[in-house]
Amino acid sequence: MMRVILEVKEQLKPNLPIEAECITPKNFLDPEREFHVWKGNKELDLTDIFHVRKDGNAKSAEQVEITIRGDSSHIKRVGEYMDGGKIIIEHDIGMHCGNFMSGGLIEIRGNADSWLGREMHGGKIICHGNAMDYAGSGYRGEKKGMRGGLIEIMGNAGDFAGETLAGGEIIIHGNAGDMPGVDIKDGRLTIMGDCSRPCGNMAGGECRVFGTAYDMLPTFRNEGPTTIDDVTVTRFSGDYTSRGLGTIYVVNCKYMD
Amino acid sequence: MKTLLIKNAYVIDPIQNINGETMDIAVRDGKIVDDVKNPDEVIDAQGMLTLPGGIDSHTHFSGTKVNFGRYMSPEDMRAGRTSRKGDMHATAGYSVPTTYGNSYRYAKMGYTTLLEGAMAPMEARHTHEEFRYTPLQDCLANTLFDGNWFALQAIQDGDIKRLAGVLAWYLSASKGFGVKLTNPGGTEAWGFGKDVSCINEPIPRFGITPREIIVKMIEANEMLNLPHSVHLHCNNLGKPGNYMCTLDTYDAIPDLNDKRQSLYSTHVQFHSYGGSSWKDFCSKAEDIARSVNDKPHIVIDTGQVMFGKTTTMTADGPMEFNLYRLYHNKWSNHDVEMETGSGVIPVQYKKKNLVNAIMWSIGLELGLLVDDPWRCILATDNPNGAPFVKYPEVMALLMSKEYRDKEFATLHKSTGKRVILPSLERELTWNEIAIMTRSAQARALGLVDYGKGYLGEGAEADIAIYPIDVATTDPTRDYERIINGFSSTEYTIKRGEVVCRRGTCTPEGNHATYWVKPHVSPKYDMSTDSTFIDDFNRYYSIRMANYPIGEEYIGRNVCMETEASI
Amino acid sequence: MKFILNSGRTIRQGKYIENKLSQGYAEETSQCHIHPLDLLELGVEEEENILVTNAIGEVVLVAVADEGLPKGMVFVPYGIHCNSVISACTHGTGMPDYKIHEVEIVPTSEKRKTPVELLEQLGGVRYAGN
Amino acid sequence: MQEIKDMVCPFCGCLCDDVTLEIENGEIVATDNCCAIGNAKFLGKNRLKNPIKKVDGKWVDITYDEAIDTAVDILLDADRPLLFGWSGTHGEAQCVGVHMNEILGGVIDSTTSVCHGPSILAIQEVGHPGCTLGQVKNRADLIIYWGCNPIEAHPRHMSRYTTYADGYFLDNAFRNRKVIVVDVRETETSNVADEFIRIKPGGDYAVLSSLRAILRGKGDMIPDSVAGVTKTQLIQVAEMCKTCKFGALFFGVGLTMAKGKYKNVRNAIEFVDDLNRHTKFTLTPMRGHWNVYGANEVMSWMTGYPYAVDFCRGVAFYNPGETTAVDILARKECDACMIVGSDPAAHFPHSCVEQLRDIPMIVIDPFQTMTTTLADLQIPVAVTGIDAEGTAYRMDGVPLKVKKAIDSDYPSDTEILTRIYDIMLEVKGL
Repeated sequence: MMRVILEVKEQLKPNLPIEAECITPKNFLDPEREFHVWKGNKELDLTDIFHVRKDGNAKSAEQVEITIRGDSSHIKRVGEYMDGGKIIIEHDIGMHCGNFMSGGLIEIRGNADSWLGREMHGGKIICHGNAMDYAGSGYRGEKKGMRGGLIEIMGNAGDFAGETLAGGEIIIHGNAGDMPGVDIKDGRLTIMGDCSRPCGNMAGGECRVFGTAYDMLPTFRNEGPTTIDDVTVTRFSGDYTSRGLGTIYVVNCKYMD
Repeated sequence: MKTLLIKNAYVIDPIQNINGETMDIAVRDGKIVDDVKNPDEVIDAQGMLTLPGGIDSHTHFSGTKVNFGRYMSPEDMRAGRTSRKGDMHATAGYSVPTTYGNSYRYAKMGYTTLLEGAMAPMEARHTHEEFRYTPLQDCLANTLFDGNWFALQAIQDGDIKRLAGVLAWYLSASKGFGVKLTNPGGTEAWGFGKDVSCINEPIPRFGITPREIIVKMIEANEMLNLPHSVHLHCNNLGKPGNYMCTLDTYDAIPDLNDKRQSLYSTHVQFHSYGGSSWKDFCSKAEDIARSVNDKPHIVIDTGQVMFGKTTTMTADGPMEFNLYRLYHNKWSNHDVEMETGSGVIPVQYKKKNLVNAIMWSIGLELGLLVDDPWRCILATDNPNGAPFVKYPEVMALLMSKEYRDKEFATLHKSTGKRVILPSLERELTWNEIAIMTRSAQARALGLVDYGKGYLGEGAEADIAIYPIDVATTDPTRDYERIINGFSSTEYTIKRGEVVCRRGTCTPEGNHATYWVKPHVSPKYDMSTDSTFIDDFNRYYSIRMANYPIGEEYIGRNVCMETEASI
Repeated sequence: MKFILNSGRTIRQGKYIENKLSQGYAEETSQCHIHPLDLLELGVEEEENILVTNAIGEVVLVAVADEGLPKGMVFVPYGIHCNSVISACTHGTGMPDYKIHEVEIVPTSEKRKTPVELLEQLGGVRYAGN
Repeated sequence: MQEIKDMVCPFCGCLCDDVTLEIENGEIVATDNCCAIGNAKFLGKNRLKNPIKKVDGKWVDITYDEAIDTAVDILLDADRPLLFGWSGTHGEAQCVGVHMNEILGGVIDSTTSVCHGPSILAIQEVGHPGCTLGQVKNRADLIIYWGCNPIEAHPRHMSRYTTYADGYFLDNAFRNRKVIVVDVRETETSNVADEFIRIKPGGDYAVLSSLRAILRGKGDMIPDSVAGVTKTQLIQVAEMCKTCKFGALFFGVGLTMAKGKYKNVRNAIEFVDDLNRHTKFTLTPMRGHWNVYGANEVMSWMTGYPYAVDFCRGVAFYNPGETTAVDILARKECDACMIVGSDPAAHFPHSCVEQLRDIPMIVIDPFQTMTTTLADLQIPVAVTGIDAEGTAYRMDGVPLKVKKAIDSDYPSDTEILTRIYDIMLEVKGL
């Protein structure tokens, strides 16, 4: 087992974003590897940004656990393309955490900035705080977003959560913002709290809203009541802007009439 | 007065009938000369295949619709990004790269001259702006006339001389090179969401048929004595059964020029389809090739499809709408008032898709079934059939039956029932590949007189030196070496300067824009024709005074002046 | 009273766009269009000043009656005045909510500031030369 | 007195090219064919006379040479410079800006991000069924203005291309054309419409979805009222759209700035796509600045992306919402800024303006603007269309050469930027 502790150093120009996609468990398997990060247009060594402590040995990514300490709220792309092992982030994390991730676990004890788990293929992300916009979404111009894996957000999510979702599962324990699951194609999006305008232009997949869906879109057809885990919900099919092959379950909904 | 000597080059230069001779090439001041004393630079090309610079006679690399392809495709952009390196600017994109991306990648493959296949004259300024940032190739642009109101009006009125006058004005005003027709009549019908079925159906408003448009345009084109013939994208592109329309079109083409073809028929693969629907879709390459073989006044390019992601883009607006209905992918359309249309759609050609597999086969069948390589040009209609970076693979497929069979085995199982490709034994020679990638283009475009496409004295020193030793390479077996060798030159030389060395490019290549300026008599000079001027200012949304492209947009350029017979 | 604030281009604001130090620009961009019935309810006459506030900030504007607006919506021409109450949140799209912001409006006797005064308040320095 | 015809107006995305200018003693004294806004621009007088620099909180006049050196120093010192604006200058200058950004490793963004950036995001998802404006003038018998107010923002749009513009197939445009206006409030434009649809704020998406469902024959499921619009009116409008010969939907920032942003535009595009199965229909964003579309075109061919391009790591990265000016400023993610042909202090939320105040900022602009007050350096330049020339792209993508009317001693944007760029190349040894 290898434990890597990365403690963020105090920074000059602390608001400039740092891109650190080199931080994945697999990369620490190679003792010869140089770790470069970018702060603005300057390429720096990992040690310019972090105090690095490495203990133990590992043969596979699964045996590597990385802990990020300190203020990492401006550090982007941590865990990008991660395929195994574990990353624990003790406080907040910057944008694009877990992009393209295909395996392993990322645990965020604070909040996550936007594009958490963008285009994720597999693995698991748990965010104990809130996630900003576009959690589990896609990239500009691309038809499909997240395709597999699980994102679980214990707090609230911002707007466009699960945009173009095409597989996998997103669970939001708090509220979601506007337009969760917009252009969803497949996969499952669960919102334990409230949200507005879920699943516009839905082409497939499933969305469950256990609070109130505000400004519910009028192009979903009410298919009557049913139950999920003993909770009475209303099932909707839609979106009838296209073929109506998706399903939304909601406990309450309100329309903008 | 810079001089360069290329020693021991293994030269294939079909225009000069040189088929594999080891020789020296001397260059002075951008031109090939007999000899140079104490050259400033010497390149030893021992054991390297040396050809005239490649010419792409039908590619979409600059202008409104190409840039719309970029604008709408961030997902394509991220597929191919490089940072600034030395003198090379950053690039991005795979199927629609940035201008620098196009220029560097073409240069790497030894291409030194590019013809933009379709330029709406109203938006020509845009095309020329992009030419400026395509620094390593000479650039030319075909001007679109398929739905030009003044041209169609002249045809309706039966006044071919006036038609020629209209073509002359627009060509000069747009700084264009040749007359391009894309789905003639169809783009005008598309103005109200309609299309034409083939060449015999009258088009809305003007009541003339595509057949008349094509024939009269060819007549007018020849009246102007233009270097290039009419460049035609036939009606009915991409529809099952369209080969009949293509054959009808070919039968209607008059033979009016004894120096070159009277018609350049482009991306013929997309026009060689049998069947009555996608269900019984099949190849009719044999019928098309037979017709072409019988008609020495027609030159084609193949419009090869290769597998993978790409972006389709054409002035053929209605065709792109059909494609959108088929694929449900994002669809852009851009009608250009009084002139033409255009559309852009991303596609992915898949080996396991029967239709795609048949399309791939048809392109190769055409390359193998047209007897005369001078009349069968290798192109993918970049990026419609595939991005141009796939050219080396197309060359290898044409040169090796073994490679074709290997690829064919990976296609949809039913492909063999719809095509004849596996039965074709022909394997193209080095000389034939050289013809199909530069010499035939130079001749078809009428550029030989301007020093393009050969390595003789007085020619432009556009030279591609490939790390391919012909003596030790058997193209029928060593197709990997063919692909690698044609993918990256040892040297690409533009006007006597090395512009690319093993993929590393220099910032400037002394490139030029070639455009035509036909001189017509005052009677047919539209710039002083009051009917033309009045209608122009009434129906266009910009003033005629603001339409022509000034010379400040074209920088270094070659004006090809012609004396028209009107 | 609570309102939805909407901002946008007006032809007068456009006219002064290259001359933002002018009185005309200051006048135009510090207007707040309100439905006459809302004005009545606010107890404000036309051309009287109002204070617009929300969590982002506050700004003094002058009330202008506009029957074209729905009740509950106010319209303010683009400019530095309305930006005082516009949030920089773009919802991950790059675009702030210029068309839809909840604000509270009350009558006020405070004076309107000019755009330059607002900028000076933010730390700007006017160039007085030329 | 001299009269020059067919001049191009450098104000809005209409790029009217039929303007007549009267010149007297090297100054423009009158215009003809111009709208009030264009007229004000041509006759404007408030030019900054020389470069100015803020020293210890006070402005001092400096020379162009000094100004250029200062600009180079500021930009080369930065770890993440933001080069913003660009819509108010010509394409040739934009090209220099892109090259500069490439060697600087900065972020380049245009005012697109606060006008039709969301439209581009939508187009990147579903494409754009469009056309040039003359196609609309000659053919369209149905015009929709959605979330825009051309009478105020594009004053000649209706007379040149739509409502009042006679075209080949419509010899009496005003009578033969129907105009639908969709907005949250009554405007000058809605007052001349044949049909006005008043939507509740934030209701555009639901209304567009409903129209699409009606087109698909699912009208039965639509409730009696959607975001303030009656079902009767929705059905009537869908029918008008379906049965016209050529429809043209123009939309403005009412759609891009409202809740849902680009997803509203996407829905509008897909509505138009659906209509093309019934008739001919096109869609055009009402671009604001005269050359904002040009900035998108230039950046697309040079970087691959139309706006908001981050070159910090050498390769281009594009992600509006992250690489856009408002987000970068609000998050304080840049440490220097250059503004060309734009006035963000007048148009950005105050938290962004505060960041502009806190970092070194260069302004390249002919006029004293709101942004001037917060800048550290301003370099005055000639105005394209008056004393400088260059290329601009109209809202429909048609490129025009914006000509100059008079000579002046002011350098153009291209000249200034090229001088800055050349010194940077020298310093960097490139």
